[in-house]
Formats: sequence, structure tokens, C-alpha cells
Amino acid sequence: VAIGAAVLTGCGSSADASGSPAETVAVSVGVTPIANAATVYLAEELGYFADENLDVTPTIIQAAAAAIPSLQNDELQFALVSAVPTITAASKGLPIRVVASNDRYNPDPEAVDGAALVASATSGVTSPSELAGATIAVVGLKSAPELALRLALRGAGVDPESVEVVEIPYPDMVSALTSDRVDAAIVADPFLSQAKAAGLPVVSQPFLDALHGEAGTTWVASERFLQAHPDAGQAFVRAITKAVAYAAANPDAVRDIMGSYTEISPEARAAAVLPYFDSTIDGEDLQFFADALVTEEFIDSAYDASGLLWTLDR
Amino acid sequence: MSAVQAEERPPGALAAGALRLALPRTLPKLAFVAAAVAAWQLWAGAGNLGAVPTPVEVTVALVGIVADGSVWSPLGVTLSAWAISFVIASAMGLVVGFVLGASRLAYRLSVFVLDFCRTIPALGLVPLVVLMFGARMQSTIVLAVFGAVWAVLLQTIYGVRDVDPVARDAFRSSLARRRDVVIRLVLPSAAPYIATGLRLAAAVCLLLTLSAQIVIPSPGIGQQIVLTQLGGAIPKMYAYIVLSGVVGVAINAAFVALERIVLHWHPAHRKAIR
Amino acid sequence: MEDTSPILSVEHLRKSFGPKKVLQDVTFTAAEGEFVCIVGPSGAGKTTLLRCLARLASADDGRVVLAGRPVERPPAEMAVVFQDYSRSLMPWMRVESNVELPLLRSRLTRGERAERVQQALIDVGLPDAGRLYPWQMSGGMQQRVAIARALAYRPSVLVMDEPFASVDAQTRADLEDLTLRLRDRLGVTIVLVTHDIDEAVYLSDKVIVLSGSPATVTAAIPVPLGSEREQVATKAQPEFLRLRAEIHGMIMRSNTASRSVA
Amino acid sequence: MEDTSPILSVEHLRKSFGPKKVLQDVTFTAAEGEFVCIVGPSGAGKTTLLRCLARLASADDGRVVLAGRPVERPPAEMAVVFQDYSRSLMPWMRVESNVELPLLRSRLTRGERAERVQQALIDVGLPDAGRLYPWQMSGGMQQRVAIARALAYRPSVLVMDEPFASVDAQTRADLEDLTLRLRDRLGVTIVLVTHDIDEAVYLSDKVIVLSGSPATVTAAIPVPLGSEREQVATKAQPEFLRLRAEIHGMIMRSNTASRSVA
Amino acid sequence: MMKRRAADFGMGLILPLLLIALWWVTSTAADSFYFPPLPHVLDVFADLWVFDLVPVHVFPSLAAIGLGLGISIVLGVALGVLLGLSRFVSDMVSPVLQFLRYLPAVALLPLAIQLIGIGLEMRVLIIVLGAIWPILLNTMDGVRGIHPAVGDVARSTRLDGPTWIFRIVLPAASPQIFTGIRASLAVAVVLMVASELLGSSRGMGYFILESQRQFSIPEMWSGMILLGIIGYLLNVIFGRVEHHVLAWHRLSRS
Ligand SMILES: Nc1ncnc2c1ncn2[C@@H]1O[C@H](COP(=O)(O)OP(=O)(O)OP(=O)(O)O)[C@@H](O)[C@H]1O
Ligand SMILES: Nc1ncnc2c1ncn2[C@@H]1O[C@H](COP(=O)(O)OP(=O)(O)OP(=O)(O)O)[C@@H](O)[C@H]1O
Ligand SMILES: [Mg+2]
Ligand SMILES: [Mg+2]
Repeated sequence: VAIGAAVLTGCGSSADASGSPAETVAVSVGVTPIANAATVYLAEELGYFADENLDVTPTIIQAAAAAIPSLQNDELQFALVSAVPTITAASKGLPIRVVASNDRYNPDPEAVDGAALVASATSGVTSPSELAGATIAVVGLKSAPELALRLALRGAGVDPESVEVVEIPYPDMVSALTSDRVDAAIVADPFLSQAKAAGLPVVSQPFLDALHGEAGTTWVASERFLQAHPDAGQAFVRAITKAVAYAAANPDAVRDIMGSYTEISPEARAAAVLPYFDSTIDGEDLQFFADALVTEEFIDSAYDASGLLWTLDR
Repeated sequence: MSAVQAEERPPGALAAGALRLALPRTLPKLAFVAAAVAAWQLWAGAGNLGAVPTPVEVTVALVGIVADGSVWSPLGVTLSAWAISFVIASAMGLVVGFVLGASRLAYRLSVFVLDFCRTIPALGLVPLVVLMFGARMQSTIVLAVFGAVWAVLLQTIYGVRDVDPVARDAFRSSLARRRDVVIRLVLPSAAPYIATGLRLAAAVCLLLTLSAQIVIPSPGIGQQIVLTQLGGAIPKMYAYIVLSGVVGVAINAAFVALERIVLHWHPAHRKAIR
Repeated sequence: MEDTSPILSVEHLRKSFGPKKVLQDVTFTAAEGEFVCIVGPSGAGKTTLLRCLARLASADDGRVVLAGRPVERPPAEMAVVFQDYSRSLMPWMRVESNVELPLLRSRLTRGERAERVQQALIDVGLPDAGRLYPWQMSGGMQQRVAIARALAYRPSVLVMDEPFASVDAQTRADLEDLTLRLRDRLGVTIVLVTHDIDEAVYLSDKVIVLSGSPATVTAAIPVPLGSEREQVATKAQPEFLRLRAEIHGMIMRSNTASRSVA
Repeated sequence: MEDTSPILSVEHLRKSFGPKKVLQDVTFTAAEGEFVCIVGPSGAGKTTLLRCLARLASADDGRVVLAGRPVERPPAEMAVVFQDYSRSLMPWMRVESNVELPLLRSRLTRGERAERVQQALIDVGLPDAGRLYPWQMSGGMQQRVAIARALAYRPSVLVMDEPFASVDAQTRADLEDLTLRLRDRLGVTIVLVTHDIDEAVYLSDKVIVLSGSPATVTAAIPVPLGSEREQVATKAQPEFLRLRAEIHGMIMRSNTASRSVA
Repeated sequence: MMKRRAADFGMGLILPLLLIALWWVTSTAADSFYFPPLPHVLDVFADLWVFDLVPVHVFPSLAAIGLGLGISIVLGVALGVLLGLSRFVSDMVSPVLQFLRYLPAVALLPLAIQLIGIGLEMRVLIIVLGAIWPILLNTMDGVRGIHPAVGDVARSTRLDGPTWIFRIVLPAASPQIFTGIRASLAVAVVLMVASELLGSSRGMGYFILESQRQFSIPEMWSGMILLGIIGYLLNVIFGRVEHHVLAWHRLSRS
């Protein structure tokens, strides 16, 4: 405990060579190796970071819970995290800020999503309204999939409290479904295509049903870093904004670059549904999640997200 | 050789005899491994193992990562993290174990804290460790040490206490220096216990290194498992998993060989049984 | 020798294991260079007495004085041969290392130590056994290794608990004579427990007879057979035969008093 | 007794430990109810011989025939008393359980077993020791517990390795006489290793003298002292003294031949 | 005897109290999100664990640990004896066994989910798969280390199998077996946490990890403290059993 405290109070920093725009600033960026992270690799490849005098190193992260401490100890300067853990962390008082958006859930609820609620073969479930009392697997509890699931269930007239939500990793979902260990699961690509190939029925697309048009993954940084290096923060936002626009316009470039940082096969990449890249974000986007988290009891008390967004002019 | 079935081997002819003796020793092993792999192939082939691929698919993937060289860097990182954490955990466990085994006072002073800390799950410390050391090798090492030190510590405490009283008297009456008592009496008497502790610690270190690399994730085989998992490259993921098992078997074999040499005097390893 | 001032004196030792009294007020002395044998029934408390003497166990009461100083810890000038010899040898050490054990603390060079070890092994009749492990030896050989360890140390007080119980008659006689010569040559004071009354009389200057349950000193019998002993001649002396019969009688009486064997 | 057909016969036993030959062509027999003592120098191979006899070790060559059948596994009608008595008692069992051990396989009821155990403990002079643990006892007491275990089993062949080495003279005499009575009463065949030549002659119908390194049978000496023995009278017989001297001489010769004690 | 016990207990408290004081002071002084002030943690602890959440999170975990450890002991000792007694069998199966032993638990999850689902059984299985090894290895080594003289006695008295195993082999190896069980206890707790990661919404491990993922740091600390306390109590219970069973060993070695 004592050591921890010492490290905390005397936090050294690896990133801040200097705040002046003329010198190159080295930053580490935490990303999960999924399609959404293509923007940072594109920005690197297209030289957007170099233009802003940023030397960016992408680092693999597994989950927000592990990435956010890394922001606090300056091991990472930015991380690509979905809105749900971001607001959860912020609501608990962690000094982090959202600097930019990376993507949104597709505004068109009828679009084809890369993730879907799939039922087990024998459950006979065809629509979300039949899921009362079911056991449903998601990849992580109290995360975006569970939020989407609960909202979608509410929309279909099912009390979310009546279902049991359990956590299972994506690769094991298909076998959990085929062996009837769970009634349904929210499966994402590339495993969604496996599930379809196995003949498992797709029930709905909960993300688009409940969250269409809402903010997807966002770029977050620690407040302390942003205070110390506002210029670097702005430079990063400018570069990533350009990259997001490029990604939105060039899906093939996204599919190509995914090959450099994921293990997804070319065929699967070609078939993958890409995120809806969009760099716009405002306080309301965040407040939507803050409110939803309260109603779904992910967090205990109301949270005002208005101060969470770090904007260029501040 | 077990105590019950102690049967001395006839002196036997020399070189040819050695070969004849070595072959029957490895043959059952190979046969059993083959049987296990065959069972896996049949089971997975029939689709009974869910997402688990067949050994053939896994072997192909394994050959793939070896052929394109992508296996070496994660393997190297994992092995060095393992080695460092194992050395630290063993050293700490041995030293503290000796003190606690030899001194009732020290034991009484610390038993509360030890029993308390021992049950704190290493994986629960991930966020703290990440906060303190980042997603680097240090973090995996800290977690592995935290998890593995107990095995050595406990075994050492018990081992130190298990010294034969007559042997202890013999040492006391020969006025051996403390150093000699430790090196020549306590250490060898405790050695069988410690050996078990080290073997356990080696396993726990590897498992925690891998688990930490998965959970944090930090570079190494564990991170490759995450990457391949997220990318849906399941045979490749199992190739890495099998690789970690193989590393474990190799580590264990090394320990057994070492033990045969170091503990040759122990009834479990004596060549000629009385 | 009885009139020299004692180098070793055991005063009013008392010891119990839980409720069981084992030693009750045991008192005797040994002069410098004196050979004292302790005899007494099995389970009387001889081993316990020796362990208190060597301060491997602490007595409940009473004290041991060695060369004028009360013994507070295992004394440096004392070597002990244990009754349970097989367990007093370390299975992980070769015979030579086992014998060398007490020499480690001395200022001898490695070569001198090796020489002493070899000499001690020759003395006990095991010149070629140095490289063996104890568990590769017969019981009697192990016992002799334990003796060799004490000899190599060249203590000024030698304490031995039934040291010759497991060796053959010939070796036993040789070892007895070796011990006597040792005493003569180096002036070692020797306290030896034995069940063999002939041996006790043959070796000692004084025989201490212990009675059992709890142990007290029944008698301390001087053995005026002179300092020159010889296996055949000494044992044929009338004085020897008388002492032997006397001690035998004493043990038998204290024995039958305390328990009955069917 | 020499002319009865042998119940136990040891034929051309041979055994080595690695390069070291220990037994070389050892052959002898024991008739039913015969008392055979084995004597020989320390390290000769007596314990090894007994272990082969009881099939606790397998010989490299030769065989042991018991009641007409070659011995292939530790035979049910045999009980063994080990030289290393302290290790042959289980420290986690009380004395009574240690003694009861071989009876567990029998068809006796619990009560009968307890009775036999108690009788055996009385026989060895430890009537009150049943509830103790072995490590609460003296060496001699432990040795007697080991003997009691064999007695309680009432075997038809009793094999003992220096069973009386650590007990006092009186108890030893009692145990010797107990063993003789046992043989007379139950017709047990006994093979006993001892270093005490007096004891060997006093007890045996036949003394086997082993020479050492590697062990061979130097002589099998019949002891025609009749079946009635008595500690004082028997040992005073001229025949006894003659035999004793003869065997002593034999051992000394084989001893000096094979090694030298300083 | 009683006095000594009390003195031991008192002495055992010194270090913990010191550490708690240190923790109290440093955590109150350092204003850190991840190391909240101890008084605050204790408040949360009192709120949560006295005794609202005990049936929800503590009982399921205890059930999993109890079952997992129980099965590990029975299986580990049985297999350990088998492998300890027979060189042939242990040589034969050792590569496969060691391979399984070094597989990270994640690898076995799909299999576990496929075979027995995601309930208590799966958690018990995961615990057994990890906790069995210290027991098995220690038993095996303990059995192999039995002094040959003991084997001689057993064979010459022709003990039947069960007597040989239960009255000789197991007691002789029991000091080693008990160290193994003690080590397993810690492993079992770690794996309980790991197993509650998946397919669970109850249990101590679930609570701690979920608190951590939810950035409810005081709650996480309170959970760890509770786990420490439970672990300590398990150790105490186990220590009592051991004290009783191994009395002969302790006394014969003193
Ligand atoms: N495990 C072993 N490995 C190698 N040599 C051994 C082993 N056990 C015994 N020996 C050797 O075999 C020989 C005979 O030993 P054994 O124990 O049979 O002698 P013994 O006649 O019983 O002697 P003693 O009277 O001293 O008990 C000894 O020289 C000993 O060194
Ligand atoms: N650890 C112990 N706990 C309880 N009693 C013990 C312990 N050690 C020895 N005793 C008892 O003390 C008494 C004396 O034992 P000791 O070993 O001194 O006898 P001894 O005279 O050496 O006998 P022996 O000639 O048989 O070796 C015995 O009755 C024994 O039962
Ligand atoms: Mg004694
Ligand atoms: Mg012998």
C-alpha cells in the first residue's frame, strides 16, 4: 500500500517531452484490436500524427478496467474505450475526460450490424419478447452489450430483471449456444458468422434497436495529462478527427489496415460489418448514457456528464 | 521405485542393457501421449468439444507460427517473465520460509498477515499492479511472484520443521556453526519439501504469467491468446495454449531431472534400495 | 583417580516427561581422564541423562558442571555418540562428510581434516568406507561411523550411548581397546552407557548403577583393576569376576523391583 | 533335531549391490522347531541374507524353500524383527497398534487381537506401554515392542536381526529364555542374528558362521547342549565353553582375514 | 497451555495492527482514487458486508470452495497415492498430466462450458483443475519418500491393501499432504475468483472483479478485505484440523 501511494504521488511521466508544438511528443494509445481501432492505425499510416508532431505507439488493451489505470499512471496517454465504462469511471470520480468520438452505432436501426442477439437452436426463441426468464450471455457484464440488451428487452416489453445475464468470451459463445448452456447470446463478428453458419437463429440486433445513433467508442485521456499538455491533446484530436473522416470514406482502407493489427482472416475482414465512423460528439451524447446507466442501475446516483467532454476551445 | 514394490534391478549388461532399460521407460509414456491425442482427435473431430479444434488443426497452426517466426518473441517474453518471477518467488519464499520455520517468534508475529495475504487472489490485484507498473512485464512478474511465493514459503516452513530430532542433536552436539546447520542439516532435510514447493511455484508462475498477460494484457503468449481470440483465429489460439502446456512439460521435466541429481540420497530416488 | 578433582560433575539432575518422572536427583562425577560406565535397566533414563549432560535437553532441576563452569549449551569440548546411530547420520552426506561434521568449526585445513577423518575411519575398521553413503552400509558399520565422528573430533569429554551394541564381538573388543588407548593417550574423560556388564567392568574406572522409574544412582562402584587392561587377562582376574557378579546382582534386584518379565 | 527334514532351506543365495558382491553362494537349512543363530562380522551380509530369506529383497541367484515351496513373496508364516527397530515402528501409531499390525489380516476378533497384543507386551516386559507412542519410549523399549509385534503374530518361522542388542542384561536373559520357551511350546523355527557368541551358543541348535566380503558359510556348527537350557548352568558346561571358544576363533580368523582394525 | 495460546494470539496481532495503522495513515494522507482512505473502505465494508450481501456473494463462493477443495483433496490424495506407489503408472501418465496442469484455465473453459455448463459445477471443476496439483504432487512425493524400512515392515507383515494405504502410507505421507492442502487453499481462492469471472453473477470473486470494472474502488477493497478474512478463517480451521491429525508428528519432532 505504501509503495502504491508513493508511486501515485510521485508519478513520473514518460510522455511529456515538452508541450511546445515544434517538438515531437511521444504518446501511447491503448486500443482493443477490433475494427473500431482502425482509425489510429490509419492516422499513423497516413502521417496525420506526424503532421501534428505526435509520435504515437498503439498498445493492446483488453478492457477499460485495465486501460483506465494506465491513463492514471501515464503509461497510456489516450485510450479507445466505449462510452459505458467511460461514464461509469467518470461517475465514480476518476479524473478522465472524453476528447473525441471515434464512431457511433449506426443511426439506421434497419442496417445490418456486426453484432446480434442469437438464440440457441432448441430454445425456439424468435423475438426478444420471448426472452423473459432466459439466461443470456454477453461478453462483459455491466458493459455496452448488457446495457443494449437491457434497453432492448425493455423496448420489447420484457423486464430485464427477469433474465439472467452471464459473462462468456466470444469464442465460447457458439458452443455455449449449441450445447444449450445458455438460451441466447450477443455474438459479434467474426463469431457471428460462425453462429449463423451453425444454423443458430438471429433474434435481433440489440445495439441498433436500443442505441442507434448513439456514441460508440470514444477517446479518453486523463485530466492531468490534458492540463499539462493541452497542445498535445488538441493535436491528437485534430489528427484522429481527420482519420475518422478518412475511415468513414474509405472502408476498403479500413479492411486492409485491420490485417496489420488483428488476427482476423482476409475473408472475414472482407465480410465484416464496419463501425459507423463519426467524430462528432456533444454533451448530450454522453448524458444519454449517463441517464441510461442510472435507470439500468449500473451506477447508483444521477451523473451530470456536461463537464466530461474536453473541447478544443477550453 | 515405490517402497512396496522395491525390486532391485539385476546388474545387467552395460550399454545394450541401458538401451533396453531406457526404451521400456519411454515407450509407455509415448503410448499414453498418443492415446490422449487420439482421444482428443476423435472427440473434437466428432464435434463434441465445441470451439476446441482438433489436434491436427492445432498442429498445423503451431507449425504455422513457428514457420513464420511469429512465435519466438512472445515465447521469449513469456519465458523470461516466468524465469524472473520464479527466481524472485523462490528466493523470497526460501529466505522468509527459513526464518519462519526456524523461529517460532517470527512465525507467531507474522502468521496472521501471511494467512491473510495468502488468500488475496493475485488476479484481483490487476488494476493496482497496472496502476503501479503499467501493462509491462513488471506487472506480470509482480502478480506471478505474489501468487507463487506461497508455495515455496509454506513448503520451506514445513520442511525446516521436519528435521529429524536425532540428526538435529547430532548437529547441536558437534557445535556446528549456524551456517553449517543451515547448509548441511536444515537445507538437505527440507530439500524434498522445498523441491516440491519449487515445482509448484514453477507451475503457478507460468500460469499467472500467462493469466496476467491475458487479463492486462501485456506482451507474451497470453497477449497472443487474446489477440487470436478476438480475431477468431481459434486454431492459432489453441496453438499458443498447447505451446504453454508444452513449455510447462519441459519445465517440469527439467525439475524432475534436477531433483534426481540433487536428491539422489532420498529414499524416493535411491538407486539401490535396502 | 578417584581423588583428582572432578572435571565433570552432575548435580541433582531431575527431569520429567509430563507426569512421568524419569530422572530423580541423579548425582555423580567424573575426574579428568576417568572412564565412567553407566549401567541400568532398559528405560531407566540413561539416554535422558546423557542428553541432559550434553545439554541437548534441559533438566527440570539440578545442573551439570564441566571444568568448573555450569553447562549452559552443548559444550565445545564434548562429543556425543547417539544410541539411535542410524538417524544420527545424515543420509545426504557421504560417510567422510558425516565424520568431518564436527571438524568444520575447527581451524584445521581441509587436508588436516581429511587426514583426521581417514584416521578415525581406519580406527573403527572402515578404511574404505569414506565414499559410501550411510544407507549403503550395514547397521554395525553405521554405528562405527558414528563412533568415528566422535573420535575424529578428539574431544576432551566423550559421551557414548551404547556405542558397541551392533558390532560383532571381535570388532567390539577392538573398539573397546581403542577407546581405552584413546583415554590413555589423550586423557579423554569418557562417559559410556552399556548393557554389557562385562564391558562396563572391563572399561571403567567407575561404574554408575542406575535404578529405573524414576532413575536414581543406586551405586557408584570403583573398579580397581589398574589402568592396563587386556581382554583375556583382565576378564580372568578374580576382582573382575567379583565386580561383575556384584553389579549383576544390583541390576537384577532393581529390575525385579520395578517390573516383571514373563 | 538335525535329522528331521528341513522346513526352511536356503540354497546357493547370491546377491550384489552394484559391483559389490555381498552374498556368495550361501546355503543352509533349518529343521522344524530348530533354533539357528547366525553370527559373522559386521557388514558381512547377515541383514541382507535375512531380507532375502523373508523375500523383502530378491536374491540375484539361488532360492529359499519354505515347507517345500520356493518362497516367491513375503511368506505368511514368517515374522521378522528388524535391526533398525526405531524405524520399524510407526510413529503415528500407539504401541498397541504397532503390535497389532500383523494381526489385522487374521480372522481374530477385536477382543482376541487386543488380548494377544497385551500378552505380547507382558512377555517383553512392557505391560503398561500399550497407550504410549514409540517416540515416547527408550531405545530398548522400542526394540522390545518390535519383538512383541513378532510374538503377537505367532508365526511358524521367526526371523530376528540382533533383537536384543539394546536391552539390559537382565531383560536380555529373560527375552532369551522367553524365545526358547516359545520354540519349545509352539515349535517355532527361529533364525536369529546376533553378535553375542555366548547368546548364539546358549540359544541355538545350530550356529551358522558367516565370513564377510562376500559372505559365505564358513561353518554350520551343531550345538549339542540338549533342549533344556538355563542361563547359569548351561553357560558353565564345558561343551558350551568349548563351542564358544571355537566360534570365537572362527570369527576372529575370518575377521582379520578380511579387514584390519587398528 | 491456554496462556501460551493467548500469548501467541496477542503476538500475532502486533504486526497486523501495525500494518493497519500504516495503511490508515498513508491512505488518508494520499489522495488517490485507487487507494481510498481506509476509514472510508471500512465504512463501505460495514455497509455491504454486515450482513446484506453475505448470502448473495459469500455463500456461493464458500460452496464452490468447499466442494472444489473437498473434491481436490479426495482425488488429489487418491491419485497421488497411486502415482507415488507405482513408478510405472506415474512415468506413463506424467507428460499428459503435466501438460494439463500447465494449461491456463481459460483454455479449459470452452470444454467446461460445453460439458457441464456455467453453473456451480463449472466453478467447482475449475477450482479442482487448479487446486488438485499441490495436493497430488505433495502426496506423490510424500509417498515416494516413505522410508524403505517402513515398506519392509508392511510387506513382512503382509498388510492387506486398505490397511497398507490407510494405516501406513497415508499417515506416513500426511505431513506432506497437509502442506499440499494448505497450498491448495490459496490456489482454490484464486480460482474461485477466476471462475466467477465467467457465467456468474454471484460470489466474492464476481463482486471484486465487478467492483473493479465498475471503478467502485472502496467496494473492491472491502471485498478483498473480506476475502482475506475468510481466507484467514479457512486457514485457522484447517490449522486446527492439522494440529489434531499431525499431533504425533509435531510431538515426535520436538
Ligand atoms: N543399499 C545398499 N547399497 C549398497 N551396499 C549395501 C546396501 N545395503 C547394504 N550394503 C552393503 O552390503 C554389505 C552387507 O550389509 P548387511 O547389512 O547385510 O551387513 P550385516 O551383516 O547385517 O552387518 P551388521 O552386523 O553390521 O548389521 C555391507 O558391506 C554394506 O555396505
Ligand atoms: N519424548 C518422550 N516423551 C515421554 N516419555 C519419554 C520420552 N522420551 C523418553 N521417555 C521416557 O523416559 C524414560 C527413560 O528413557 P531413556 O531413553 O532415557 O531410557 P534408557 O535408560 O536410555 O533406556 P534404554 O536402555 O532402553 O535405551 C522411558 O521410560 C521413556 O518411556
Ligand atoms: Mg537409551
Ligand atoms: Mg545387519
